[in-house]
Amino acid sequence: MELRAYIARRLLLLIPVLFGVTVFIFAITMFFSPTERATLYVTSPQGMRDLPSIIEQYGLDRPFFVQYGTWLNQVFHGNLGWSNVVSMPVGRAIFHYLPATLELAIFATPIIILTGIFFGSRAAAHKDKPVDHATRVVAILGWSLPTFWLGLLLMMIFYGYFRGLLPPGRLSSAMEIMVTSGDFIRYTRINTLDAILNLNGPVLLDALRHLILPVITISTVNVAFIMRLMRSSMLESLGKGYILTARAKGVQEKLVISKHARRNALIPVITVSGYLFAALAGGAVITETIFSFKGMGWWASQSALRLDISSVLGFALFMAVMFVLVNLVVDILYTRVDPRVRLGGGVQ
Amino acid sequence: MSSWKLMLRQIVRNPLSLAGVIIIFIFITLAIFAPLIAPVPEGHRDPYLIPHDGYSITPQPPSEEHIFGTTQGQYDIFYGCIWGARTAFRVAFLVMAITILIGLVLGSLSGYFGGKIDEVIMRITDVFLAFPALILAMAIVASIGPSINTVIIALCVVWWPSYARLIRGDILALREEDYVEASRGLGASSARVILRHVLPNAIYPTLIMASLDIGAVVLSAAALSFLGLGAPEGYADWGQMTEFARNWIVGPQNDPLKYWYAVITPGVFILFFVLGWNLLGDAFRDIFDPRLARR
Amino acid sequence: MKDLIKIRDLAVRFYTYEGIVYAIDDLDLEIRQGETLGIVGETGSGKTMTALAILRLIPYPGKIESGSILFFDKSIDQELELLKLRDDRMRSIRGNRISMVFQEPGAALNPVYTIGDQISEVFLLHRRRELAQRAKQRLDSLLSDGNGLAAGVKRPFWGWQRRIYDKIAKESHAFEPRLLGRLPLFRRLLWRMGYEAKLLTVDMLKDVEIPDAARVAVQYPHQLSGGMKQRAVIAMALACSPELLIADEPTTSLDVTIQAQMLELFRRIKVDKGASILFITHNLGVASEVCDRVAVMYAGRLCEVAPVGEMFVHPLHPYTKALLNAVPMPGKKLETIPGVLADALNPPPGCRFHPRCPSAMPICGQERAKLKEVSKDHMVACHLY
Amino acid sequence: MDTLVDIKKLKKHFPILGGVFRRPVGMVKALDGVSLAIRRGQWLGLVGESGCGKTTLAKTVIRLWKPTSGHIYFDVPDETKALIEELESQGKNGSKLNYLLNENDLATFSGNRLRSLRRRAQLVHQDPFTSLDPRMKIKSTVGEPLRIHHVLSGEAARSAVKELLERVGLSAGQLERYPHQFSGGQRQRIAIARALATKPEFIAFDEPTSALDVSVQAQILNLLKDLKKEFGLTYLYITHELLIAESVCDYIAVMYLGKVVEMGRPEEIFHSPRHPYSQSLIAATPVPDPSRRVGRIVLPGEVPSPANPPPGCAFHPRCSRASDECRELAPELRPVSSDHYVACFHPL
Repeated sequence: MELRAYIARRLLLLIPVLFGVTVFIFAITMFFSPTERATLYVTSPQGMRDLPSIIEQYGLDRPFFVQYGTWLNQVFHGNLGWSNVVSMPVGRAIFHYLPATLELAIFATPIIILTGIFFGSRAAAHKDKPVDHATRVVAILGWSLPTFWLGLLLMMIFYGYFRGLLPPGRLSSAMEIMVTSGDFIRYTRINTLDAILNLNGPVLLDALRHLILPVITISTVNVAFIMRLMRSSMLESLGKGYILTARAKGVQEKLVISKHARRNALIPVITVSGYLFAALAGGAVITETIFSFKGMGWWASQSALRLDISSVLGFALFMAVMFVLVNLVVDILYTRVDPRVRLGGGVQ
Repeated sequence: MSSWKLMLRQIVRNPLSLAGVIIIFIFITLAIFAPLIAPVPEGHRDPYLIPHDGYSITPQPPSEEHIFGTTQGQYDIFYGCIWGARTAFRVAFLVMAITILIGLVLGSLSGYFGGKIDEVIMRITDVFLAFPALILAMAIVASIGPSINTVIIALCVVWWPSYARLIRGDILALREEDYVEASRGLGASSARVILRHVLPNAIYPTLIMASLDIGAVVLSAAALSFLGLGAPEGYADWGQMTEFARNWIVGPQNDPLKYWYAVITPGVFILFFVLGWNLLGDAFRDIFDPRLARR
Repeated sequence: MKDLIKIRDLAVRFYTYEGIVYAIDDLDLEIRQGETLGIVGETGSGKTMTALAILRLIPYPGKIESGSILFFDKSIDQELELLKLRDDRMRSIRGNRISMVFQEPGAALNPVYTIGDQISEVFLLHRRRELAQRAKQRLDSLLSDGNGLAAGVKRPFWGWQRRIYDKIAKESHAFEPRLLGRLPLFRRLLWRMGYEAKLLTVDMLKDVEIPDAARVAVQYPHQLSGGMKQRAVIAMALACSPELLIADEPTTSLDVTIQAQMLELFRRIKVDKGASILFITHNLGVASEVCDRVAVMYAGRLCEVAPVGEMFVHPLHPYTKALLNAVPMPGKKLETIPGVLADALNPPPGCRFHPRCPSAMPICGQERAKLKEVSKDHMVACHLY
Repeated sequence: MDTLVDIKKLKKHFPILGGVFRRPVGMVKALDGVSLAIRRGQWLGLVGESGCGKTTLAKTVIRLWKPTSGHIYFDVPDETKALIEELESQGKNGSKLNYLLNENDLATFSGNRLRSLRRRAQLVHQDPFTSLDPRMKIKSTVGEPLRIHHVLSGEAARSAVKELLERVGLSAGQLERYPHQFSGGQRQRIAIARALATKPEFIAFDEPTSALDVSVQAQILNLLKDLKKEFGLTYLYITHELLIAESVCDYIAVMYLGKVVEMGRPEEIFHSPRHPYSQSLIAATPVPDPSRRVGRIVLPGEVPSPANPPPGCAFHPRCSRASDECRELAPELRPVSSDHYVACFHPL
């Protein structure tokens, strides 16, 4: 019962947050002249020509909250404006570019979490031993690497020095043609997944080849982060009384670590998965830009560079909504892992 | 004070944190003596604008005249890297100072008084924290118009809520401490309790977090610059200099790594600057975080 | 009868940043079979370290510097040198032959596992063969009683399971079960041992007077009160009927009435199970309640060992006397011990109590007094005797 | 001997928040109608197990917490109290009553009135490791009350602090040190010195020795005895150790689940307890005397939660003498002999 109330409360708290997010986004548009703001309501290439009538139609010279209401109404109808950079409505652009970003995330996330947890707990279990020092150095170094610079270096080596071994982009041009031909059905627009569904080996290999560098780039910083977090939370867990109890019971050291310490140590790691989402979203902008990996991040950075405001804000709004939902899921997941939260409901 | 001595001894004893101190010290020296190390050419108006020798696009390798070579647009890499240290310090310290100030004021209001004030402040932070940080910063810079100051503003907007939250949490915990209660029991006013007992004890964890965060701030600012959303062209800024190198990662057929100097140098400066702060922050955390210190 | 535990010249040191901490210095002590031996002393006297040394669980950066701890193994009629035992042999003693109850029941239980899981673990660690035997018997009865279609279908599977359990029961390291135990999904096929362990767990919980034991077994630690948690910890320690139960301040964090229940439980355990108990406490009242013999420690050294009646009626060591006088008792003037506890980093030379001792002699500052028997069973380490 | 602190029907309830809106869904009745009088110069011992409300009582009496209802009179003449009672019994909510309450009832105090009380009544916390500000030197800690109340300043304050420290057995050379440089017993001495700084008449002690070793405990108790005699202090001493209460206090009150169940002089409470709870509490207390080992009464069950106390007499589920009356009605404190009160329908 308490759990249901907890979730209900979380859902209720979403309302003011989402309200605030939209107000904030809309407030940012107020930096612009009505003409520039008019692009927020354009839905077709023709629309770009008659901006003055749009100002008229949507009352872009009226008070803030009236305009906000009009805009919010449009947003609810899926109209986020016109993306000049890619010449399509922002709403469509989001769904056009989402699969590429998802693909990146699908490959990066397990790598980040599994490597991070594995090395983090190893470091803690062998505190002040060579493994620990090595992890520490690697983690601090990874945490300090500028993502964009790492991407450039990797490309310099694997694309430049090794003569196009791991090229930028999502697919090479030959495969691009194959994918867009009629025989290849694009179920999800996630290339690797589509290739498997179409039983197309060459496309799968090519897509994987294009994924290696972006995935390494986007993972490095976050692996370092999870590694450090896991290490310290594992150390904390290893210092607890129940670890001594487990040893006094005669549990093997390996099991003390993997069963008694790790499960407790994972609880704080789960709470940062929300952070991981934000880091991946931000990392995607940089990584996709460097590798011309045409996903949402690439689109957003191109839009930002050309001050295509409706695209940037549409992207920010979409990401904020996703982030809020991810955090909700994390909160609920948290109650599954920590029985104290699940069954709690004590005083205060 | 003996605790300072103890802290210094602990920092010096650990090779990693000592390395951090040395790196930061070197960067401070570079920033302070920038006019001596990389003199401003005569007749050059703004020292933060990198002087350039002609307008040719192709980077030139290191030579007598340009010891680190020149990057796209013939900007001197050495000059840019040295003066870039000033930019990095400016961005980092301004962002951190503003963020901590806002965080301290709102966080202590929220934490100490609770109730309605707390609820309102926390809902506002919720809104700001609902955005992935870099994306919000990007949107803000793109909206106001790119410049170094916009980057600072955007990073402050992105960063303050986590500080407000951290400080609020610390204060909530401190408010329950016996010594705070004891002070109220002696008849101390709220202002006195906050200023004499709560804030001095809350400020240390904040500073540790700040030292760990400086690297992240510099990285974010550099990333924005790299995306073309930072300093104006030619400004002494490491992120932008990396961006200049983007088109030169692949050299001609016979020498694929021909322009390495344009790619590597500014990145190394960013890496070491951030590394220095992270090493230092890590050491601070080990020293001050009582939960870790006991082991 | 042989002593269950014989500690000789035990020294434990901690190598810290500030210097070497002499946590235990040349300790000689024996625990007899079936007795409750109390160790009393103030903070830093080395009581807990003595207990952890017996289990070889001294935490980093501490080290057992020298000495020997002999454990009399009744089954082979031999004394085992615990400090020289191989790690896996030592593990098979921990929780099985020697087990421990800790001061904070809340901290001693793992918050993410149920009480039942944590107690079953002890059975699964040390009683594999017995569990397999029980599982086999249960399958035997299923095979003989099982009627109907469902039983008909399952029968071959039961037969197979029975064979596996039989192997485990005969030889716990047989190849087939070991392989099964390694494979992630197949491990589930051995669930019957876990089930048997759960049944034993519930019996164990009933044994320590937990009402509604079956329900408590599936609860998480935070759902129980402090007293119930401590009972669960005791059940965990008693699971394998150990020869020695070490209780480290088991009642300190509990209320007086709950403490009384707990002390009653310890008394019953000693009678019912015939186990020896090493009872560590700083509360002299508690020590006098449950112990047969009491050892007093100060700053890592033993001051006096005596039967409980002797100790509280005719204490010999000046520290014991002072400690007893410092306990508030109605109608008696409170007496204090001057000075502060000996610094473990720089302990005073000679007898460690001499700077605070009212009857200190010149020799006390130079030479430590050896423990000697002044009357039957009454040992004291003081130059006065 | 006149009454210094008079507590009348004091209640302190803490809300339990729950549900979707974090509204109070229940009340923890930490104090459920406590009446207690502390005479000038008395050392009153308050004993009980954890969760019985003894700490709440101490903190409410010196007004760190605001009571839910009830009166606290500090040094108020009997006539005034009688007058208030008379006016209240008439059921009138007149301005005279309000005036009298505002002038005399601590429960209504705030602001300056509360500040002036702080000079006269002090609390010493349980744990000396948490009650001293770790970042404040000892001289500032002990001198703080002097500065707050502008009692003394400059050189006079400094010498007063020095004197206080010497009085509690510390040397003046330790003024410049920080709390972590002291042992538990020394810290508790510092806390006592701080409480003495404004020369209060009344000090409440919340288990001041429970974190300390036996030998240190004896030192502190002797110090308290001397200070009381020297400054003519009145003590409210909270403890869960009956032996301490019996050997140092002049008068004892036993609490169970937010109520005082018995009070009287120590000889009477300990040798002829009348409440079954007091009796079993005394019986459960281990005494360092092996000859007294026989005939223990072990009280079954545990203390119920103060959020959900049993109806009638809160002790009845654990009481062997409970009757139907006990299950329905809550007994009031009644005198059984001079100065000995019991709240039980079937006193022993």
